[in-house]
Amino acid sequence: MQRSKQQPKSLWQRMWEPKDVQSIAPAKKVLTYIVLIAWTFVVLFPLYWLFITSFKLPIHVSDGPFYIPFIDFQPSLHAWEYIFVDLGSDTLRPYMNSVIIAFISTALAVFIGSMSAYALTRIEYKPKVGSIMGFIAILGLVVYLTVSIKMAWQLSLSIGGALFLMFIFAFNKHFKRSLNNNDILFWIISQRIMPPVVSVLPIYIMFQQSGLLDTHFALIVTYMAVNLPIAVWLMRDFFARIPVDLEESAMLDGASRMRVFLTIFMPLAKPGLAATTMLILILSWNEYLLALFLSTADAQTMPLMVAAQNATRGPQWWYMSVLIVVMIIPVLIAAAFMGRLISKGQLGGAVKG
Amino acid sequence: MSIELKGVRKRYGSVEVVKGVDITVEDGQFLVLLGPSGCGKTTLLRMMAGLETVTEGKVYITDEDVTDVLPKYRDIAMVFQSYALYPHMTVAENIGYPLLLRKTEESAKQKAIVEAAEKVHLEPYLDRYPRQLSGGQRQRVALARAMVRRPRLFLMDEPLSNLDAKLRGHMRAELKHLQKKLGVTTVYVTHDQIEAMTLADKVAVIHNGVIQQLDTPRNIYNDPANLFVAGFVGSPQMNMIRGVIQNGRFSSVAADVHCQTMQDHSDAVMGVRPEDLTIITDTQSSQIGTIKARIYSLELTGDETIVTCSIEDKVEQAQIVVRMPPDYEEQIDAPVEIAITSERIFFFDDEQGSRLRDNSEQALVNDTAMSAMS
Amino acid sequence: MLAADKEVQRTRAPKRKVDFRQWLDQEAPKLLILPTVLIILGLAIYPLLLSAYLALSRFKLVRGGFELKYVGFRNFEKLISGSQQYHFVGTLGEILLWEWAIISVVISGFGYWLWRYFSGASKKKVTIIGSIGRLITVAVFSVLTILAFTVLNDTGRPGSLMVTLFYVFAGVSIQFAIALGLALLCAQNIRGKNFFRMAFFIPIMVTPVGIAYAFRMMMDMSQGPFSPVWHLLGLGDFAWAGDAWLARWVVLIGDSWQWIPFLFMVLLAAIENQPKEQIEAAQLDGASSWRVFKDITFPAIAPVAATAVLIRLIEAFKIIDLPNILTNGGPGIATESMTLHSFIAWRTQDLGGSAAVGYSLLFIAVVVCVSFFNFIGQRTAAKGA
Amino acid sequence: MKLAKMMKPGTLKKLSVALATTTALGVCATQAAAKQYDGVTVNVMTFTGPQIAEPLQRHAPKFQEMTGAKVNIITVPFSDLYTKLLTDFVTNTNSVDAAVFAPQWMVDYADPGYLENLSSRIAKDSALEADDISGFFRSFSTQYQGQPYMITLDGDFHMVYYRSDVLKAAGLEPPKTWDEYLAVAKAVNGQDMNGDGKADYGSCISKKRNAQAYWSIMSIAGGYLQGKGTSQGAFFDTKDMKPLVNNEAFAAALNIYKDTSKYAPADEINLDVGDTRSLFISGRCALTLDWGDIGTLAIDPKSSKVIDKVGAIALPGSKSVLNRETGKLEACTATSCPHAVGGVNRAPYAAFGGWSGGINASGDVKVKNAAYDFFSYVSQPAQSNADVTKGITGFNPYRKSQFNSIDNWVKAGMSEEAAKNYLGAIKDSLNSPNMMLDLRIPKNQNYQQVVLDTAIARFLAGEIDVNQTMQSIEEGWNELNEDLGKDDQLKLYKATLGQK
Repeated sequence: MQRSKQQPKSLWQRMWEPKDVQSIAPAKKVLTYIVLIAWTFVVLFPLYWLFITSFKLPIHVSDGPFYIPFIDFQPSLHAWEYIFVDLGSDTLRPYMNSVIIAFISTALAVFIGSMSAYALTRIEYKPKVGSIMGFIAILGLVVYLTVSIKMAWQLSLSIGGALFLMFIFAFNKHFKRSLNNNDILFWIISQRIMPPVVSVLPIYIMFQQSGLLDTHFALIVTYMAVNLPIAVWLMRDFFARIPVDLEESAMLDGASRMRVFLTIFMPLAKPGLAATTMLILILSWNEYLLALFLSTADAQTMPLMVAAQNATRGPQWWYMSVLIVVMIIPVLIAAAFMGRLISKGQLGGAVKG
Repeated sequence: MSIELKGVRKRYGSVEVVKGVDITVEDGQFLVLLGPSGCGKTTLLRMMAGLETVTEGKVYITDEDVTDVLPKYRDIAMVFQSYALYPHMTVAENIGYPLLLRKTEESAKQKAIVEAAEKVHLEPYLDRYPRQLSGGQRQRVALARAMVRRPRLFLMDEPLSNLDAKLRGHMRAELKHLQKKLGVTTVYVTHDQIEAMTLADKVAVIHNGVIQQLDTPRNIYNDPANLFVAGFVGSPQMNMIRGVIQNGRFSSVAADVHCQTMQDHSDAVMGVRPEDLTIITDTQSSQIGTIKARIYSLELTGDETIVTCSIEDKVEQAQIVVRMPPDYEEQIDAPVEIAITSERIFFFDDEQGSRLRDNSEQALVNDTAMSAMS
Repeated sequence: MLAADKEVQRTRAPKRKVDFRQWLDQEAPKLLILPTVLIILGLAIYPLLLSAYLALSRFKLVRGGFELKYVGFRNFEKLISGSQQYHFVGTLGEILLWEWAIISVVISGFGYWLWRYFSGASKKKVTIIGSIGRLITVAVFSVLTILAFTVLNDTGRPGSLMVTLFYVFAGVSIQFAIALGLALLCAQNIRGKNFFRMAFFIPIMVTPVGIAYAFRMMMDMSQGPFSPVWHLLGLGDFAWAGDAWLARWVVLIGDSWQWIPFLFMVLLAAIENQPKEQIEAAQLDGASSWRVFKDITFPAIAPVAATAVLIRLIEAFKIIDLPNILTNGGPGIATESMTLHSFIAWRTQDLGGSAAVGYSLLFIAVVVCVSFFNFIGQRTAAKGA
Repeated sequence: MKLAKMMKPGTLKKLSVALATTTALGVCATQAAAKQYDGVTVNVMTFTGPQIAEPLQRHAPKFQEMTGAKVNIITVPFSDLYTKLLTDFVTNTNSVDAAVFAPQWMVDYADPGYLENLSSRIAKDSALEADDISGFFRSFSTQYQGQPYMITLDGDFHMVYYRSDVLKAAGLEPPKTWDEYLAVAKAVNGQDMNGDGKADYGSCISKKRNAQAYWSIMSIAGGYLQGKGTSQGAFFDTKDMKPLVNNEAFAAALNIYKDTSKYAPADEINLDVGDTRSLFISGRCALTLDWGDIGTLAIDPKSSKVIDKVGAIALPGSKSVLNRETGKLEACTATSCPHAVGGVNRAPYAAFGGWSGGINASGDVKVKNAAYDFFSYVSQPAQSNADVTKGITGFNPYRKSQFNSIDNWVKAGMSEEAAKNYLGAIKDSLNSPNMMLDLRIPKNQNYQQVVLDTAIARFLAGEIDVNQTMQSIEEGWNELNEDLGKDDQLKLYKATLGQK
């Protein structure tokens, strides 16, 4: 076969073609850096602006824009003072609430979610369509009884429970169709699609009835519930990649399922756990709508504090900035800590379809 | 097309993995780079492909300096250890991908795909996805993909190592057949010396980034250049016994061997292949030399029995392996006497690993090397 | 050795007497999944049913409490054809001839897809669930297509439904494109990779409420940090907040700023997870970097990308903080998403209306997400496995 | 520290002798009850400050010292306060014992019986000096169906503020009609009003959706809609509950409202009342429409650049008024506008009605008493007279004594002239026989914050024209009337206007 000798490269070619495989073409490299640095600016500039705004006096904001402290404007600690000295415990309380609620609910969601994820990867479930339909019908009946007939919820719930048990034993045999693990999984994840506005009032009433409104417990349970689907979904993919031999050998050695899960699966899925934890932590740390309704004073969280800085006197940018800046810190620390556990590529593996 | 490496070196930071290699592969030749893992053989191959930069030295393909040429311009096909098949493409699409990139006309492309598939017996599987194929079939897809565009050069990076033993033997034959039929220059990397011996026109044994010996398989086996080559090539391994050469005799704790032409050497290693040994009864004797040993284990392979014996060495307990007829039987721990049956004994320097030769032998080696080249 | 094994057996034997433990182990399959099922039933299904009831009733305060009056589908009628039509569906405009042409092309496309399924041309088994699912998908997407043309032309105006779909589809595609681009750049062998990776991840950690306020500052044309730029461009006295589409884009920019990091991290990880040899093989075959991306990298990361996009889709439907704080849904109702619509109705005790909007959102989100999951997610997963 | 400053004897000395004695009495009265409230905790909810919440938080420790009752101030964002309270009441959660909220919302809370009727307590409470509270607040704003449910803590009135220096320099008079308002805005628009070299604006009115912008349109429309005195009402025809929003008068108001945008910042449509306030006090606007807050904010040296450059007037009016029979706008006559001055019919709008405290009816008697005493304490002249002069409190004057004691204001940093002008504008509004009352019928939030606000927002955004806007409001209001029972609503509407 006839092949021409290599042509001398033009300048254009040399710019767009790498010298060798290990390097990047000069023009491409320049472009890459331009884009990456530009995006770094896009990402960091709003944060920088928040940061310096927290040191600005109102007059600096309304006369603005001022960019560089000490040169453009004389920074002042007034906003930090207001938030941490004047408000003092009024800032600290929501802050601690946020920390407690976000971290505990995340830990619970990840643990319970992992448990179910493990079960869904290793155990085959066959829930009967009939019993599910029956259950939903009975739940509907309970709702109807409570809301429409104004029956006490305890009573209607027990009626529903009794009916369901009767139903299970009496009719379940007649339903042949059953669902599989994928159906269960999709059912779980579909719960995440529901906008919180739809469910917040019933949840409010539930906690109000049980006297748990405005407690850490209420928020922890609710956050755990809304984030559970994500935990199940992500963890399932991690577990699916752990070889079956491992647990089989452990089970032959006499370990119980729970033990296998705790001592084999959890440690092996550490990177996945870290990635999932991070995502859920971020979601619960920043949640606003549910917190708004389920907390009044004692359990108020930080996003409410931030939102509240928009008063009738106009948004208090300086106070707000302080709060936003201090709100990022715990998540950053958590991210740095988790980051060490998340080895390269684990998050990608986590969401493998 | 020939490929030539001149003084090629590769450094990663301060670690040098290829330390000045010169190789020439003639047109149509099948060269195998043989060496243990980590010896730099894959790096060498990747430098030929252009997938690694060359720190120092030059790479020529048919006299054209391609040292700084990107892989895509080198017109090389490579088969990877993992096959690197595209999982989202069917077998046909995988094979046809190089042609797609060359914008080959559709009908010609289809023809070429079918032809390539025929050569590796894959016609029934053209519509399947790689995950639906067995290991051997995947391997053949990778081969077909490499062949389909008739490259100047085939590079293969341990292509058979993921296959089971039986399939490996089969594929080896196929590979050799195809390479000869197509006549494409091929460089093949492996750590398996049987593959090297069976496939190669020439073998380059590499260790620590340096070519230890570049020769025909026959010469590599019959005339290893040094202790490393001698030990690496051959299965079961060559037996090594440490001792002293003195007055035309090699003596060790358990061994006593004649070697009239050798000069005296105080730290010598004697190498002898298992097939050149036999266990003798008290009544027999050896012209060349004997070794005293005890039976350690017996392994019947079918056509022969591999006998492992333990001996006293100069330094430590050692083992030597003897090939015996399949009907040979003996108790474990029984003391035996092993006779050397052939003149094919090699001596090395224990420290340097270099071959110890006498003058006449030296001349002989040169002669055979010359004849092999021509 | 054998004796020792027996020892082990013997020491283990008494364990069997601990019935509770054994029962626990036997029932482990159920116990493992029970907490999740109970929590979801209690905090998702039960509220959902209660809300369903709300959506069908009118909430009214009366002396000594409140009253829920069953009104059937009146709340939905109000949204779709009644007094809230402009708000939810949008102001319907006239569809021009050429628009009809596009609509009919799109719908016949859906029709062809259905036909392929039912005629067996797509080589898929025809099942009842599959048929119903496809019929619903086609119906919903056809209606949405017609609606898009009706409300997005000069004579019509989009309501919260179409605005939400704009945020979802435009938002997710833009975010995906940018995240993919950044991930590809970051996956290269460049210095400072780790710095970029870390920096790009930060926005997702900022609370959405905070992001919304930060972007209000950013987008302030007169006192914001970029005001000199706007002045220079002669736009100093220009207001994005007064223009419906600009305001929507500003909301989208804020949303993208927050969510690109998520997609970026996932895609970057997927790219780096990809076997290097596949790329090298393609390079040897003479593929340009674009071809490598198009033919090798993208198909390889597609399953991961599909799942990430699905997660993103789910969250995108719930967008509320940004439009709420940036514009309060204004100008007019231009930036109002369905969740915000629902929230505003909720805030003024129109609980029925609020639940009705929420349910409509749930329905559309489920159809879109399930369609995506089944018809795109599955396909990429099947090919990429 | 702040408390000490506030209680400085100097402040008290300046007060009239009569006031001083009654204050002392009030403190004594509450002190006598000290033992009674030991161990009582009162949770008071309001929106996140510093406005409103700040004075409450500041007074709470002192109150505890005197009475033993611990007062917790719980704050939630303004936009969520209404729902938060309602949900708390409706679900019987009762985590809130008392709240400071907009009196307009009282209708929805008082009607189902969630709020405590305060009439007997007020009657017994001499320290509150209820008579000193301006009649509007005392007998309209805090009452529902003739019964008081709240205690006024803040006086709120929509007024027009102008930059006295800018208008003077341009040789312009403060506007008396809305047409003049536009003319003034046009004349000064584009001038540099704060010396930063940038062009400033003729008018800034908060027009952001889902905020407090819906009050503004009614402030403008008032003068066109209501001519025959307060009891005529400006929202519905008292004959048949027909909304007064689809006629020439409302169209005129809409046009004025939209035209003000021509002389306003480009993003006015996205400014809420906080934004326009900070624009005005940083000297960037010549005119604005706002509550009493600007008066005190403008004298705050920390943020204001317009100290002593601000004037206030009661809302401008119109020279023609709506004929409700024909829906046409007709020139003012003695019969159609009996209260017109110089041919101009003004209808000062008592928008919002001032933040007031209400008490949860289902609480413990002791808690309710303590909550009442706390509100009373904050409202007593000794506390409130100083509070209303400070911008940060968000409290605006509502007591007769506050309007009369100029000294107090001068002390706070206003020039005497400015104080007279500011207080005069409020007094003018309060005393106007044609004052326009707020909508106080059930679900008024839906009428105003949902239907009216949305339609106005769409109108400003150019989504719909004047006629469509009016139609949409009319339809929305009619729909609500139908839903809630037109006759019931009419009855309640007439009751709030004092009609039988």
